[in-house]
Amino acid sequence: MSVAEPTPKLTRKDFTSDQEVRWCPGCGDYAILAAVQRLMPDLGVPKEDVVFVSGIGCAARFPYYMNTYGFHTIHGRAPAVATGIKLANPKLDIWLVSGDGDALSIGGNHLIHLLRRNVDLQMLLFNNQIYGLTKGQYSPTSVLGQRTPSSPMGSVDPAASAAELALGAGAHFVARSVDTDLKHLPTVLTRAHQHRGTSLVEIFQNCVVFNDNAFGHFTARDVASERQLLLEHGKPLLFGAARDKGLRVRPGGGFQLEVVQLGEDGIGIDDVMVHDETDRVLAGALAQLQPPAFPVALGVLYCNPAVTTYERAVRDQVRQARAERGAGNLNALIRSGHTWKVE
Amino acid sequence: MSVAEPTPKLTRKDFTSDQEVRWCPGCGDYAILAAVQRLMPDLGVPKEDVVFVSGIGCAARFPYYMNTYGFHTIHGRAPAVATGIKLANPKLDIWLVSGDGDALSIGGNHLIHLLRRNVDLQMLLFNNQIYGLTKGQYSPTSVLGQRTPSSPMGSVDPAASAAELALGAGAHFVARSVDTDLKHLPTVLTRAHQHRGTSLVEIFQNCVVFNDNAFGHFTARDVASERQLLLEHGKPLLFGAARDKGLRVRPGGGFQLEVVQLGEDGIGIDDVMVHDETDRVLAGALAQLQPPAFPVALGVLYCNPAVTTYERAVRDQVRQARAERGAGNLNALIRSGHTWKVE
Amino acid sequence: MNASAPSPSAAPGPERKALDQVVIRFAGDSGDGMQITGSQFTQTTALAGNDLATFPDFPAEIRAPAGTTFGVSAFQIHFANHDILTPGDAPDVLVAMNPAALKVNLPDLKDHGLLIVNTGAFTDNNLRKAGYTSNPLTDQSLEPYRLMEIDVSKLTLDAVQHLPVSQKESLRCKNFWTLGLMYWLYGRDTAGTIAWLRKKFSKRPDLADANIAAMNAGHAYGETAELPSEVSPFTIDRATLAPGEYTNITGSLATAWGLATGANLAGLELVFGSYPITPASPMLHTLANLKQYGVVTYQAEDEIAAVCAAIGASYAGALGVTASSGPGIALKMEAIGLAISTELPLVIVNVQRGGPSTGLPTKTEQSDLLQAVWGRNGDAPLVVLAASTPSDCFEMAIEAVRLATRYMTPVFLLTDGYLANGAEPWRLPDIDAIAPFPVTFRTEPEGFHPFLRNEELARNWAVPGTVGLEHRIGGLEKDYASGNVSYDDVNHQKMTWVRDERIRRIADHVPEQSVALGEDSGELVVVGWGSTFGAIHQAVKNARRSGLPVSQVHVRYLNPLPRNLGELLGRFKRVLVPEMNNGQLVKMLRAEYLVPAEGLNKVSGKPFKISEIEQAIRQRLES
Amino acid sequence: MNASAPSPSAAPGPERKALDQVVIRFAGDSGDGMQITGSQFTQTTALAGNDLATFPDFPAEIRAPAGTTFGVSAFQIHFANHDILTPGDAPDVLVAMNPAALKVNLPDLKDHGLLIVNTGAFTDNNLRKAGYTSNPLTDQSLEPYRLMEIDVSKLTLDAVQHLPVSQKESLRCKNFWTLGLMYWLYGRDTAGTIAWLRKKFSKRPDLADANIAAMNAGHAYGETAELPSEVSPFTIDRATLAPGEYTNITGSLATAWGLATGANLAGLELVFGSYPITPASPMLHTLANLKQYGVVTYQAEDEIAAVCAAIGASYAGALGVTASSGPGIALKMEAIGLAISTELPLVIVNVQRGGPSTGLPTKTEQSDLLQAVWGRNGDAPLVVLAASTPSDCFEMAIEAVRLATRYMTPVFLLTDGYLANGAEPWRLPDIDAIAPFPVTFRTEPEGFHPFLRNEELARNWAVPGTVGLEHRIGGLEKDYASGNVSYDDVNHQKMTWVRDERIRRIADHVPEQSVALGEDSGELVVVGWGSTFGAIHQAVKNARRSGLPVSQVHVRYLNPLPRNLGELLGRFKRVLVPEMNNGQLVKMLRAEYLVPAEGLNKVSGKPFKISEIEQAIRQRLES
Ligand SMILES: Cc1ncc(C[n+]2csc(CCOP(=O)(O)OP(=O)(O)O)c2C)c(N)n1
Ligand SMILES: Cc1ncc(C[n+]2csc(CCOP(=O)(O)OP(=O)(O)O)c2C)c(N)n1
Ligand code: SF4
Ligand code: SF4
Ligand SMILES: [Mg+2]
Ligand SMILES: [Mg+2]
Repeated sequence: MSVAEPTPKLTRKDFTSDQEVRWCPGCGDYAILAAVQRLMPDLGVPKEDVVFVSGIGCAARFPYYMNTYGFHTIHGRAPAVATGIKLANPKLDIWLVSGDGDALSIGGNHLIHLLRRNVDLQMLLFNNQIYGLTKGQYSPTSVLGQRTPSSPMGSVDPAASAAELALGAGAHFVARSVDTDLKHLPTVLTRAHQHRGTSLVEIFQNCVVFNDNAFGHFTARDVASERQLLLEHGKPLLFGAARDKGLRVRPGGGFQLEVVQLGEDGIGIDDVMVHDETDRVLAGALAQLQPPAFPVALGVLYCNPAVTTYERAVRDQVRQARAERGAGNLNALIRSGHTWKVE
Repeated sequence: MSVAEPTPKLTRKDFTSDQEVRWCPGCGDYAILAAVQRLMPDLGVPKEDVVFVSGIGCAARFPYYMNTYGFHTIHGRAPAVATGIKLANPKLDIWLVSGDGDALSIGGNHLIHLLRRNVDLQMLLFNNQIYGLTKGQYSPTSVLGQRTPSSPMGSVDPAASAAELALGAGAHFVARSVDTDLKHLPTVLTRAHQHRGTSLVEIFQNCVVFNDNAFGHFTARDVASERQLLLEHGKPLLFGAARDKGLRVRPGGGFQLEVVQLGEDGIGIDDVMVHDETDRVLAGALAQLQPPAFPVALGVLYCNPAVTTYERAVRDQVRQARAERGAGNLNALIRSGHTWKVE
Repeated sequence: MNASAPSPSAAPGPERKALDQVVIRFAGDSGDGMQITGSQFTQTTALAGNDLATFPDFPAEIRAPAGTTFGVSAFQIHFANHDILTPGDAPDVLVAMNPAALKVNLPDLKDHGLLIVNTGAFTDNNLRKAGYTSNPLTDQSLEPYRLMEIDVSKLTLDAVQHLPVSQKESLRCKNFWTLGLMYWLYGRDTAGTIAWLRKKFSKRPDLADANIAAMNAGHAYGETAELPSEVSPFTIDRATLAPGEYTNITGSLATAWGLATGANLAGLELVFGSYPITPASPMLHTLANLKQYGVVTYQAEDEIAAVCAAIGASYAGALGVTASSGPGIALKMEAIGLAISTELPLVIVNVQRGGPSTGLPTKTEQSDLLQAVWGRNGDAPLVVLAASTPSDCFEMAIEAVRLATRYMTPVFLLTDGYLANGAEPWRLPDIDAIAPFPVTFRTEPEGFHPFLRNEELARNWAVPGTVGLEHRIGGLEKDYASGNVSYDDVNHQKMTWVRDERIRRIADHVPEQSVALGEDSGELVVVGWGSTFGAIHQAVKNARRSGLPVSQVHVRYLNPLPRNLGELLGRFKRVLVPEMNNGQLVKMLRAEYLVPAEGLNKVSGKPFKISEIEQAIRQRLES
Repeated sequence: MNASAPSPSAAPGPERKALDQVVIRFAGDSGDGMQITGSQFTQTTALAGNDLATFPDFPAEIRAPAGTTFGVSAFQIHFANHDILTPGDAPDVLVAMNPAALKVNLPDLKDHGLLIVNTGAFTDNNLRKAGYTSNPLTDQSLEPYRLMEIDVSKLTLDAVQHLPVSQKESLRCKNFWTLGLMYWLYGRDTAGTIAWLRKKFSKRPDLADANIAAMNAGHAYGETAELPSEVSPFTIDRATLAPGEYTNITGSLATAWGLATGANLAGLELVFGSYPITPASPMLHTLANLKQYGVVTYQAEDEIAAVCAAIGASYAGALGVTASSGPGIALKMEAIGLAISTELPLVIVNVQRGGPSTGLPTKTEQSDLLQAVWGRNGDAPLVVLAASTPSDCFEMAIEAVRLATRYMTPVFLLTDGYLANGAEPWRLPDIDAIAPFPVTFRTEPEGFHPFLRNEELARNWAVPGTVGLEHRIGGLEKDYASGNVSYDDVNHQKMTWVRDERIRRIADHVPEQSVALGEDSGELVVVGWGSTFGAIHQAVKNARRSGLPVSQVHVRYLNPLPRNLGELLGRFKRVLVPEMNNGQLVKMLRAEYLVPAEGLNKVSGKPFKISEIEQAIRQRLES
């Protein structure tokens, strides 16, 4: 659809809409918006080919602030709308933006089917472990026992893990990052954009009003290096300020990971497991890691592109049908059954 | 609710309703119905405390044939209705019956949230890899490329795995069996019933009309022992007619399983991995196994009961509230804010 | 609709009695192949040049247990040497393949009607399953009818015994034996069905042979057997029809083809998002085969995803269409609100079925009209159309696409199970002669905003990929002047007005309401909508023939209603509104025009009989 | 509703001017705490014995950026020495905490109204953000008003500077400074608010101190500052009210309490399935705290699961209730069809908000009436009730439970954002004096089937766990005589009739329609429903005072409509139907009674002004 013209390199401003941003001061959404606006020019996609699609929630206001095409749909349904957009025009570069409630509560079914079908788009899941826009009820990712207006004695719903669910649903790309991590987030987003198929990026996002500091226990500057496992494909699973801690499979036959201290008990770097982002079982094990016993795995947990994407497979059949049967002729179509003539 | 009376041991007939069964002759649903009706007396639950809840589909007609309480609800929503039933009366013994379309397509979201919340009930997922009642369209579990009325050139949707999805959703009990396996199915159902929390049992069920023999490649008598891995907790992962094949973790650090031949290359029984049904990562790996390279894992893939169940946690809070605040007095309640008197 | 064709090779045999019309019902077990029998007979009848209408009626179960009454499947066909519009009130001929089929269908058979019974299925066991305490074949209860007892099962086995097919497969051929007999009875040629069988069983020629052998045997039986004296073979002349090429079409097929044609006329690709449901699924199946026509079908995870994908597709510049029935339509309402709010084209086909809830999935009903018009949160107006006959589904589907794209609005197209499954001869139009209505997307950035409107209040359609028109839309209220989110009170009032007015004004651009039959004023007008057209038409015709002052008005545009409708109805003393629901259009007409319209309501899962409407007309005019 | 209370400790100071009533609007940034200011003022006013009504109005964003017009939050209170029913058409006093608040709210201020402006916020930046090109404080544009310019920001900082709170926290106290001033102006006691602050900030006593200091400073400012000559402090006598105990109640609270009370009267536990949505969530929050009252709340994954869980709970013998707004209600329709088909009790509370689609989440509207009555697939009748005032929500919630359990039917209870958030004094009933309506479950196996009915056509309720009553229900059509699945045509007709008739007959057991004001026949009747009660009542009262022949009828039972309603309306020459929608009840009345009712429609997200209705009345009677 886009008119082919050599586009001059765009800037962040080109991707900034004229609408005033309406999030609470201090909200993590601002940092993510800035990161995305800054990143877009580097991705080199003409901005008329970019579409941000969202559901409902604070996060879902995101499209209004991007000077691209945008569709603020209804609660939980952005994956379905985006699938339709992509089917109609596979050339568009689609970014889904969704909150933990939008994506995992009301929209859970569309999410798992999107991942299974592997529609080529990036889905950014802003996980603030709370319903922001409706004023602070617990969400599917809220920690068990969280007290909120709808769970005054503590929530009794065990928390969902977006990454584990995605892997179980058949996702081909699962990654995680942190709203204010100016270095890490763009890298992960770039990887997500490169991946052909549905790329799920869970972004831990601080809701300063209703769930402030929910991620401080692993994002705060003083603990980050001890509590974050920054994944890199082909590199050992090391963490700690001195990068002297690692993960390995607990000896004895099972599938459990354990933390080891390099240099202790004769443990060397070779004992540490190496990250293989194409290993789905490993990705599942990494997704399960929880502080304080383990660090939180960030970065690309899993990336294993499928042979094709959903919309390509659909379009391939259209092409094949055209090739085999020729472009359709409607007059012939309606005459394709038994017909007879009356003179 | 049930009147306490010493119940004489019931028989299959007691659990058979007076309604004529309306499935196609030869449908796998008959075998499952018979297995369940035969099993019920052994479970020892008074039949007035048993409720079968279903959605819509061929499978979902199940409740009509059980002489217990039954609710044939709407497409995909049985988990939600069942949750409400259980919240209202936790004493009831609830069996959900659902098809692959009902549970994994339209009902996917309720399924994952049911599993996450861990409502105490048994969910039987009759997977025939097809939409039976609507005449044979492909379902989320249909194999990629399957030709059906709605996918004349082959479906382009990669198949979902019920077990993997369930594990990703946070399930505490995941098992599999086969419709006509008269020995295996009741054992698995009994385990499911014993488990406190949501027990998901995927039953491979033959739709003789629209997807005949979809599971023959591992259920047919002549291949079954080579293609089925019957799991037993604490026992080595052996299969084959001579039980001379096993699974182990591929040496080299990753998380991949491989098939080994006992007696070859010095492989002995000790090299074979032992099934640990409390290991979630292992369960995920087992769920992924696919013929022809691997056998299909049947039996209890995962069983790791949570501390509590959803309805118990809810009811505990009610009890706690009553204990702390006393039984509610409505006259006091409406006077609990600022009030004033007019004489 | 009407048809006539080159006369078939006349069957030999005894003198044939000429008839004007016949209604035949084939009834048997779900597994007996009655639907195939019926549609083959239909095909052949169409080729023989009769006008016809059909009514398939089958259970919700795929293959209910053999022999039970709830497992009975039936197919009724009405054919004539003149224009007909309904499958007939009551069969002249009933073919009952087993006791259950007899039990369920006999009450409908005309007195002295021809009853053909497969005695081979009248076993004690089958009689018991059907709930007979005594055998109707022997207890005189069938005396009012002209009974032909034939052991079709045995005769079929005899006919195919020389062929290499199993006993089970042989028995399955008995519907073709019956078909053969009926072909002989009505002087039909078997050639078409033979060709069809050869094609269908191209991979199992043995089965083709067996079925053909059975059919030939049935045909031969008619020629040679001693028929009861009262049974003689018939002939029915072809109907005189407008010249042209005809095909026999179901509403499902016509709707699917109409949508594809509409998208083509609009110059758009069609993205059809759907989730299987009875009786809407056949449209999905048809469209899934039309990829080379620029049709993409998407079997979504549920109805919500289906409609949302259609909305997404429209946003991206294709024509988004979704279809469903009953509970599936209810699920789409929230998202349809989004399409209304974002003013995107969208066609929603509702193949209505018996409700409420899961209701009667395979039965017909018209009970979703008010839901279509008003069943959303907020003031959420859209266009509602209804098709009147199977072939009208084609026209109305095109009209739905035209209105959706021209006015940037969701359009509900209401059909029903009866239209979808029923068939009639359709004179094939020349697609190239239909005026196209190509969509013009906005491309000019100057002065653009997404909710800029033309004189018809339709907003401009700017699709992603267009340079310089980057914009955001959504379900929050929008500022009239900029399209940006607005919570302003005056603006909301204005936008509510615009949404409503845009739809209202469409009445200025669609045909005024015509009178289908009779004068445009008088004592009584019968106002219908949807699939009741045929029954009402025939009833009004009958009543007029006997001199009663009654007219017929049939509404295809239900929202907005035709602008002259109120005035037209006002010229009649009484307004009678037959509907297959508990009274829905009647409410709309009363509310809109304050006319004292009365309902005639049938909610039984079955279409109206002509006589039911005729009787109501007589009652009104004679009271 | 009415209230009067022991007079507060009169404030010292200058002579106070006695007033009958005042309307004050507090307006500021979302972060300025205007809702808290408003509700504290409300609380104190209630304790002072005035009658009152409030109208909070806030943006959909949690904390929209400071200084923008769309981030403005407002709270209007109307209080008087007599009966009042609305928050007032136009404020007498406007408190504007910043330029944006001034910009948005000034158009509503009465001519010569008192305008209090926080000059501290009138920075260039804020003026620009509000879209002012010149400073209204200096450009004479405020001349029509009595302007009080106060640098509230600075005075607040001064007042709390001695306290150990940060600058940011200090500034946040400015709403309490303003509140102090207003308390002084209207002679109110600050004690209640002081107590409230101490409690609220029990863990941050420093913040309590700061807010109290700010409030005292504002109060003192009134006493000491030189007020403009035209501004004098006021006093408003208490209203004379029925004796009793009163509390100030919002519709949300009243509905939640009413549901809990209803369940208690029915002898059932309440299972409340809900998914958060504005403006329905406060009910969930309230009920989540009532566990000791036999209330279980369930925050489901979506609205569909919420209503399904409620249905499951009813099936199991509890009272299933669900609540939502806007798009959330649309999503529930399919499942409500199941409850209709299975004839289970269910209460659905719809706190209506601006539509269509996501619409105006925090604004009020009445546009879901037709959806409630007709918005499902199939003929799917249920009971629809509407509450008229915040405290009426309590009564109607009980009534909803009563009807649901007695007639085994889903009941829609319609409220709206205005009722839910608005507050009024409520004379507390004695719960023990309300007649209970205990449910009797079926326990007798003899002759039982699940769809066995009593003389009111309600089926018997047999709950799992009961010995000998094992049975199956579902959404397929059921046989009238056995409750088993049936696809029979005659049976479906009968069941459709039963479902409809059962609901219709409820009209025989609910109060007949009364006339709220005026004669029961005449020139003009104004017919309303829901939250428009107060505005219509006052408008009709005003019109009648000036001698106009107009009456008021307010409908609380919307389906079935009261059995005398048609006859009643027929006795009036004209029927005017004001609604906060594009015309919905008016359609129902016209359809049902063929009365030439005309609509008066306001769809702006804001409630009617009395004057708007009054003017319409005058127009009708003078034309
Ligand atoms: C159908 C529907 N149900 C409920 C809502 C109300 N609602 C709006 S946003 C939201 C949840 C927001 O949470 P999340 O998705 O985590 O986004 P956040 O605000 O935290 O960014 C809800 C329940 C709605 N708009 N539509
Ligand atoms: C809301 C809704 N959508 C669609 C349908 C139609 N429908 C009935 S059963 C079914 C799928 C059946 O497949 P599955 O759950 O696998 O059950 P099976 O028939 O194979 O046992 C569908 C799509 C429906 N009844 N309701
Ligand atoms: S409520 Fe929370 S998530 Fe929403 S804008 Fe405010 S800080 Fe951000
Ligand atoms: S269609 Fe398939 S699943 Fe359904 S009853 Fe028949 S054989 Fe069983
Ligand atoms: Mg969130
Ligand atoms: Mg299935």
